[in-house]
Amino acid sequence: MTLTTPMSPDGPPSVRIRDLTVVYRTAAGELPAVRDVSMDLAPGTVTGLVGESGSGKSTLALSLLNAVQPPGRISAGSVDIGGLGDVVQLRGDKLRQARGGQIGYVFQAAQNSLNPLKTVGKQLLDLGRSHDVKDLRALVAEARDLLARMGLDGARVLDSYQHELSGGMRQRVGIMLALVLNAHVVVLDEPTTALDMITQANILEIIREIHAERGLTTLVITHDIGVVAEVADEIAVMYGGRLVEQGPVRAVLGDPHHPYTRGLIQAIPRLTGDIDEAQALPGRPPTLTTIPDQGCVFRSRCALRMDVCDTVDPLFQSTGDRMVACHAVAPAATFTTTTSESEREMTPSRAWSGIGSGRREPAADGDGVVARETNEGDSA
Amino acid sequence: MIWVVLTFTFVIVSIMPGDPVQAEYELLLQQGHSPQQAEAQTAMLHRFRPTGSVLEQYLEYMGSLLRLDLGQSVVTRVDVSTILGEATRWTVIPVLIGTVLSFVLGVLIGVYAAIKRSGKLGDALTLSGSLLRGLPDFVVALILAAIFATLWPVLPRSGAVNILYEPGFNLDYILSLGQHAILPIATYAISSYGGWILAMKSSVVTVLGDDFILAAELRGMKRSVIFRYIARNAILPLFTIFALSIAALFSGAIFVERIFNYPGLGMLLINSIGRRDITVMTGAFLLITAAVIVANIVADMFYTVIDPRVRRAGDAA
Amino acid sequence: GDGDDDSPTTPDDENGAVDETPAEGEVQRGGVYTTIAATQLDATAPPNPFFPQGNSYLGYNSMRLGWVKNHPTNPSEFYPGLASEWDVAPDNSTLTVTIHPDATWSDGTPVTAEDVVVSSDIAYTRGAGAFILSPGAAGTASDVEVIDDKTVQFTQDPENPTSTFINGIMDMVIVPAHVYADQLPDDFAQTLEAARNDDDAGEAARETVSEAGEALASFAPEEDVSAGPYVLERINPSEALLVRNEHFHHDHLVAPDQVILRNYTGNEQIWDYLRAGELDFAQFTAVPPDVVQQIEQVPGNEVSRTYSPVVAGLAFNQSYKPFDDVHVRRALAFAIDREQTVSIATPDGGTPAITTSGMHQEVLDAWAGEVAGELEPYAHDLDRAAEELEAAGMTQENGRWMLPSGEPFEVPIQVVTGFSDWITAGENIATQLNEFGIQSEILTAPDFTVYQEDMANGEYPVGFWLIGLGPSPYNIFQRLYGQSNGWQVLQGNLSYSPPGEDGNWKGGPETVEVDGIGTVNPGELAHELNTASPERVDEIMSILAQVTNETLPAIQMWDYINTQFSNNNRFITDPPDDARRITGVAALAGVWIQQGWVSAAG
Amino acid sequence: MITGTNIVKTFKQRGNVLDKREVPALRGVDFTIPKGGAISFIGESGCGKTTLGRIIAGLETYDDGEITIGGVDMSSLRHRAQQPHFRKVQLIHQDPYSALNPTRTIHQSLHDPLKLRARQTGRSRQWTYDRAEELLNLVGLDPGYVLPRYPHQLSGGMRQRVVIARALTVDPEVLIADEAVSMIDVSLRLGILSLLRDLRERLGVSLLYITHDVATARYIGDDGDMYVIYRGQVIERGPTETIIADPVHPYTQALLSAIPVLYGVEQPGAEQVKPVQAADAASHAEDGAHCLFSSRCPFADDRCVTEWPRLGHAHESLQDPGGRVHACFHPVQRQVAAAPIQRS
Amino acid sequence: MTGATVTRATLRRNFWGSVWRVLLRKPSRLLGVVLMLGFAFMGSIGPMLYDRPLPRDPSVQFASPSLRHPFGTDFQGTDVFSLLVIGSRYVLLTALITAVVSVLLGTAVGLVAGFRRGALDAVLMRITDVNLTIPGLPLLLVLSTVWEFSGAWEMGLVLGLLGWGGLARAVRSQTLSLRERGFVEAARGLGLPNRHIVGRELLPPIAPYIAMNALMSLIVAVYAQVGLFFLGVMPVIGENWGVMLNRAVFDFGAMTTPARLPYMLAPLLAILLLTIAIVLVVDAMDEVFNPRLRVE
Ligand SMILES: Nc1ncnc2c1ncn2[C@@H]1O[C@H](COP(=O)(O)OP(=O)(O)OP(=O)(O)O)[C@@H](O)[C@H]1O
Ligand SMILES: Nc1ncnc2c1ncn2[C@@H]1O[C@H](COP(=O)(O)OP(=O)(O)OP(=O)(O)O)[C@@H](O)[C@H]1O
Ligand SMILES: [Mg+2]
Ligand SMILES: [Mg+2]
Repeated sequence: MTLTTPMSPDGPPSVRIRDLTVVYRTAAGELPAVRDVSMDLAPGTVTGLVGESGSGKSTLALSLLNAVQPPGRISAGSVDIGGLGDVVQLRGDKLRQARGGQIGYVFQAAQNSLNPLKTVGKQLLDLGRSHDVKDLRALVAEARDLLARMGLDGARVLDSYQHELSGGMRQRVGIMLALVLNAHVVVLDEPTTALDMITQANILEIIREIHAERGLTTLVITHDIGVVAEVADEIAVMYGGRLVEQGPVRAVLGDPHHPYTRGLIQAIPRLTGDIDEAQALPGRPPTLTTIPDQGCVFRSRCALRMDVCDTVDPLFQSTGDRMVACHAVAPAATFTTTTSESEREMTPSRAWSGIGSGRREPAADGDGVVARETNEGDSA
Repeated sequence: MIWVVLTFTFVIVSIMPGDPVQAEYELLLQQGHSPQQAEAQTAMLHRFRPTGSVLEQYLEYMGSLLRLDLGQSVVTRVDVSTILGEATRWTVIPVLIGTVLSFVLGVLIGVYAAIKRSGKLGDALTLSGSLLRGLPDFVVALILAAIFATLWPVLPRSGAVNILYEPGFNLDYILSLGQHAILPIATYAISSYGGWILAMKSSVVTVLGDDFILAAELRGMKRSVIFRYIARNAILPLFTIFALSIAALFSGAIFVERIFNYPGLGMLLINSIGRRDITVMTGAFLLITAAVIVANIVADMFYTVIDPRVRRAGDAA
Repeated sequence: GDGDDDSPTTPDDENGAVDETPAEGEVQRGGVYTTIAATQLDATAPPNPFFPQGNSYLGYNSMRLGWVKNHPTNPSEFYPGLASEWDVAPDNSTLTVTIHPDATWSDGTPVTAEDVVVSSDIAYTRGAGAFILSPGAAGTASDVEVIDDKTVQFTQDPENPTSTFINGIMDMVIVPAHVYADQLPDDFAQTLEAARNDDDAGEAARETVSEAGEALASFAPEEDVSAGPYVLERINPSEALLVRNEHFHHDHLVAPDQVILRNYTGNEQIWDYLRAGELDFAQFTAVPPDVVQQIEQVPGNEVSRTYSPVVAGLAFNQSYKPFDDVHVRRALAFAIDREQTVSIATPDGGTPAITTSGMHQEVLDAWAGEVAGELEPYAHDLDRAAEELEAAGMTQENGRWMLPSGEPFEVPIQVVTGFSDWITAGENIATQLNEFGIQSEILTAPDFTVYQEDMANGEYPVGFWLIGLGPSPYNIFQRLYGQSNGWQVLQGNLSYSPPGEDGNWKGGPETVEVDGIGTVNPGELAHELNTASPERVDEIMSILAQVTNETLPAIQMWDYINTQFSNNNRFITDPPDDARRITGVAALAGVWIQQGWVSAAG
Repeated sequence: MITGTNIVKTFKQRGNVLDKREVPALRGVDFTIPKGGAISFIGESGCGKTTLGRIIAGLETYDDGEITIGGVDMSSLRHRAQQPHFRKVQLIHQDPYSALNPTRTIHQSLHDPLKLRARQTGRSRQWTYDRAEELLNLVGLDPGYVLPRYPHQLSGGMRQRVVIARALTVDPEVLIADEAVSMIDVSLRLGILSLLRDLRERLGVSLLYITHDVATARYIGDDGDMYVIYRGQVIERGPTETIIADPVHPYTQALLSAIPVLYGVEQPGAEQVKPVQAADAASHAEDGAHCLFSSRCPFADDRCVTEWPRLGHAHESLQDPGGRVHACFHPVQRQVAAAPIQRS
Repeated sequence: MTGATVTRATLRRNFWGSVWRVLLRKPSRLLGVVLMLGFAFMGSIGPMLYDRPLPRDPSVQFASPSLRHPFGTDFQGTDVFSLLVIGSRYVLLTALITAVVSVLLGTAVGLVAGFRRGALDAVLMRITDVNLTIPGLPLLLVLSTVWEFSGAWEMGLVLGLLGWGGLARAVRSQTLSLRERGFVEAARGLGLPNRHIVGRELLPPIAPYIAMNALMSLIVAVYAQVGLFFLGVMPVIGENWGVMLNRAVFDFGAMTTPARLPYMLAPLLAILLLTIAIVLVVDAMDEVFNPRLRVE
């Protein structure tokens, strides 16, 4: 269902993850934190990866850079990035150059992703030298541009230490450092956790815009479905180290197939509408040691549990507009379990090649309630 | 602070028993002087003993201290500041060299131990670090002396320099200085190095766990850059310990100088206690205390200079 | 005595009569002579012999009129220093000194009578020896007269003539008048005159004199001006370097070009140097036996053992029971195997005392040879010890000796940290006593100062104590029966203070009954020694020997041996036997060098 | 019932001798927690929510104002006398990881306050055991499993339940939940929230819910008042549904606009408002002279920068039957909250 | 309830199990524990095993090490090993007293200062600063001329009084950080008395730290007292490692004649082993406690 044709060198590259397994060495042996995950990030899309704490999101994200930290290691699978080849096989300088050069990573706790003893500018220069950038002046100019684009006073920020910047500013600096070398694959791990509402909205908007402007392939990791809904074209849901559902955002949110996705969405209280519709998901998420090593990982919390779930791993397979890993919603059974909700199909499934086009309902602007651009305020 | 310490010392020193003159007299007898000769030698000393009540002495002492006058030796009549000045350089220079040496070594090995912390070698290094930190400096000094001065007598175990060489900037003199200082310096270095390993290791482990290191790696920074990041951030907290460690070494100097008969402050303190040279004793003790306090202050200032978090905050004020 | 008779001689015939016409090249010259500084080196102090720490080097750059020989019987024998002749009146009342005609200061000025006068003026400010200003003090110089440029006559205060007078003058340090005279107040002679009077003016004058002394002590001459064989070149905290004084009147006898005096903070340091063969000479230090062996094995090292005028004793404070009982003291004397103690504690540093007379055996033989054989030797004899204890009313239970009160008999032995021979001996004695059934332990004072003070305060029942301080008979018994036993001289008169007062910590009886002699007042006798005629001294010495032997105010443990070390690889250090006894070890090697007994080897 | 009037709190930060900064955390806050009711405080980070919660729980002093608990004015009491009153208010911490002592078992953590309680009320030792089990059951935990364990052996959700159970040991009248679910896994959040709701119903405890997640505030107490607080000042207050549906203060509107829209299920509000500047960029050189939000407000005019609107000042300009008050000179109702997509 | 008790017993078993595992993981730690027990035995029972006075044989002064005399004999022919054992009592007892005194004081001051804060904190921290600033060893040198700390108790007390500053500071900062933790606040909110908060909530999390500190202060105490005796400022009384060192170096020429080295090396070796033992045990404790109870 996905297009995997390699892009031209200038266009956004594609990312193909195949059968990726990442294990951590623990007292109880090597346990998989990510298991048999196959996923495609189509060129030019924003994919949102959601899952609960410990479901393996960060691990998966690090795998994209072949940077899983010990005691973890990639034990199987491949990560093909357009124009780079299989990252898992990269070693040494090549790998290092790929990081930052081709793949930008915005850290989970970007608040602390800066060296406290050096100004942002100095760290930028370190970055430039590490990647053998000839023209450091141009690099600085580029960084300043990027920062200005995100509504910051570039010169001031470059001259600041980490502790002089607020959380939102640091996050933007993180994004700048991920992009300044012209990376076209960008991974953002929980870019808005620990930011407050308004800042979060602001950062999400920036991500969206820059993604569009620079022609990126973006993976946004979060545990907040709202964030994915805001920013992503495509959503992937992880649970217990597996991918359980992947598809276009609106389609998946509007009509979740996998019982976990459905439970998750239902467990979110809404701002309007009937508040009592929100339903808690029973049970609790598994940890590395309690993930069953065979059968469906979600079965213990699943309302649709069948005998087969205990023994057989559900395949992650295509059902219509998306991929799902569930015995109960397998292609044949899809409609038997979800008939009641089939009417939700109203959301138009959309091609992910179109960058941000028409995704967002245009803001009403008739009565002067115009959302001003954030960057104006900052430079004032 | 210094004042509290000072008063405390003064009180103790004042109630200290023993009379310097008597001590000197009997020692001369033991050396074979006749009683007359011994008396002639010591008669003058009687006049040098402090007089008046303890309170008067105290007030007088404090008064002269305010004028930066430490008084004169009760036994020799030489200005205490001259005596201290002479002794201090013999302590400060080896202590500093030893500290810097052990600091550099300890920091390097500490980094290594932190990086290899799950391996056998890293473990061994850490353990050796705690062992050396736990080991008293006199044990180190005695072992060194036993090896290099007794079993295999290659290094001198007394004095600071060979008197035959003309003092000044000439090779012989400097070599002789070095030869005499090796064992004290080695002792200072060895006994403080364990602390550095441990401190550096735990500091590096903390920094390694910091997100910005992983972030730098994920941005594809060069290893050397990352290493610099680690090192600089990890060393920072060590500077406060640096001050404390110098203080500890000043105490250790007492043993080291006694064992290697090195003419520094520690030796001065021991000798002046033995001779009941009250003013020198107080002066030496005061100097050591002041050194500790100053080291702390300097460390604080240094910290402010190198840590932008503190520096900029200070600027803003 | 006449100085010329005692002119320096060496066993070597070639070097005889050097005093008269010194011949060139008679000693091999050149090289660096390394020895130990007797006093603490102080790099910060001025090279001034009046500096309290004595920051000048006796025999090297600091000279006396003569060097006192430590003769067992005659305290007034000297080797010539700056004096080439000295003439003593038969009643000790005058001393005429002639300075060596060639004596010259290192800056080229000759040594004159004026220098001696200024030096004696300074000696008054130091308040010791023959130059004491207390009115009526015994053995003091009263007049100094310049006979000619090189001759000075000293007259003793006739009220209390003593034999120490001569000694005190010959022992005076001579300094150059052109350097030191300015340091004295202008009319200093008058002041000294006034100070002899026992009135307010005298008191004031004495204060002036003392103040002058204080000022002198910290006087720092710009350079070291010496009439000795060397001048001080430089000093660092651990060593002093002296170089040859070309103007020295016996310069041709002086072999080493340079002398290094090394500081030491503990005896063990000297052992180290010796083991390394680094010292050409070292004076007495307590050395453990196998360290001596080690030292002897070093090529070139030689160990010589000669008389030392000091005796180690175990002194009692008789205010403590049961040590007031002479039987108890005797029992202890029998119970302790001195041979064993000495062989363990200090086999090279002492010989076990043969008897306990308060005198060094050699002195005893010389003064009281006839009684020596009759004295109780207190040879190790546990049976007699038991008898004596029983005589003191003690009983033995389960092998432990009990006091009449039923409590165990305890003997605490006080020693001083750092005095290794005392400690080891103390430990051994304690072990022996314990084995005999007397509970005993050693206690250490942290340092000598505290020991000294506590002892004087009467805090120790039993403790080690130096006695038999020769060579003067007066000194020997002053130590036992002087102030520490209650007798002290106040304004020339002897007075007695009961135990516990005025420094009487020994608490011995004021008079004792001695078999065959009767009632004796040892304090008075000891005092009398200072002025007594030689015959009377003989008599007193034998009485006091007997008194001491019977009453045992202290058990004599061992006579010190003056163990000296030399190394003949670089220099041959070979003084005549009695020159090894020169009083005040500080002077030793320096005196030998100037007398020509040291020559460079090979 | 707890009421607060004009609560003022200013933190004095001591940098060094020269540098004494004052951080106004609360600038005269009024509130009422009705018996058995629920109110919520929302606002962005650093606006003073936690400070307020701690003050109400008696864990922090306040500089000015008045708090009455059950009609008793706290400021008239000495510290010791205040304690029993403040004990009726229990704070549930945001971080369940630090809220339990890692070295003590759940059993120990629960029994200490229970023993105290037993001593005060003269109950037996057995009662404490029974009560502990009862409370754990109440919060939906298995006592046999939980009691002997150490906190690190429990999941975040379980820990938060234990924390709630512990708060209940002293039979509180008010629970203050300060971001009580923000550190809990998404799928478990609702469980805790419904537990709180449940407790309110079953035990009649009042709830003060502090959050920046407006939707959860609505879940907890859609029948109570919502307080929107900005830099220590309550700038809008009213029934929860009213505030969400028709906010009038631009800040409230910005806050609601920022809430992510679940596209596919919801559609964004029509009149979303975005602040002009980020909070950290706005100048803080102010005080009392103008509207605190004016520098970020897209609608600010001259009046906003010369006068300080107090809560309720602008009352007359707006008919507000629902009891809503606000602090804006130019209140305009805007529909900013996302609305569910109407099915069919 | 029974279910709970059973589980608690299991947990406790698990704790000891984990201790055992930690020890087994590195045999060196086991060695440390064995050595520690050995020293405890040596200090407590050891001296009782010898008849006093110790047998001596003046004919074998300073014998070299042999099977009969593992460290040779001393100047009177007494077995050095027996001297070492007898000397351990004073050293270890003093160290123990020092550790107890300094830990009690340091913990108390740190807890009170950290918990109370305010003026009391300021005063206590000033005192702590003074305590930390005064250089201990020089002070001890000076003090030893005034007082004779002849007994283990006096010595331990003085060393303890001098050495609590570091712990007090550390405990205070830990207390301050714990104080910010929810559980302390919760305990306050629940109306639990301060006594309870300090004793039950604050103390347990820092207890392992204090325990390790106590062990390390044992080393420091051994160091200080042996050092004082070694320097000779303390009365050199027979039964103590420091005295042995002092005599060896300053009286017996251990540094001059290699033959006498054993007499010096014996106490050095004892100190070395004690240090090793403590370091190894602390290392093990670190691992037992830290992953579970790490306060930070
Ligand atoms: N260093 C490690 N050692 C052992 N296990 C690890 C390690 N790092 C992560 N894990 C385990 O791997 C699993 C996945 O972790 P990961 O960090 O990828 O989760 P996540 O989805 O990013 O969670 P979060 O939302 O908390 O960031 C978790 O169960 C975690 O416990
Ligand atoms: N102990 C304190 N000392 C100094 N300032 C403080 C202190 N506690 C809080 N503040 C300041 O008071 C203001 C309000 O803080 P508070 O923690 O109440 O905010 P909040 O609304 O709870 O924020 P968040 O959403 O981040 O939890 C902030 O500016 C904060 O920096
Ligand atoms: Mg993560
Ligand atoms: Mg808060």
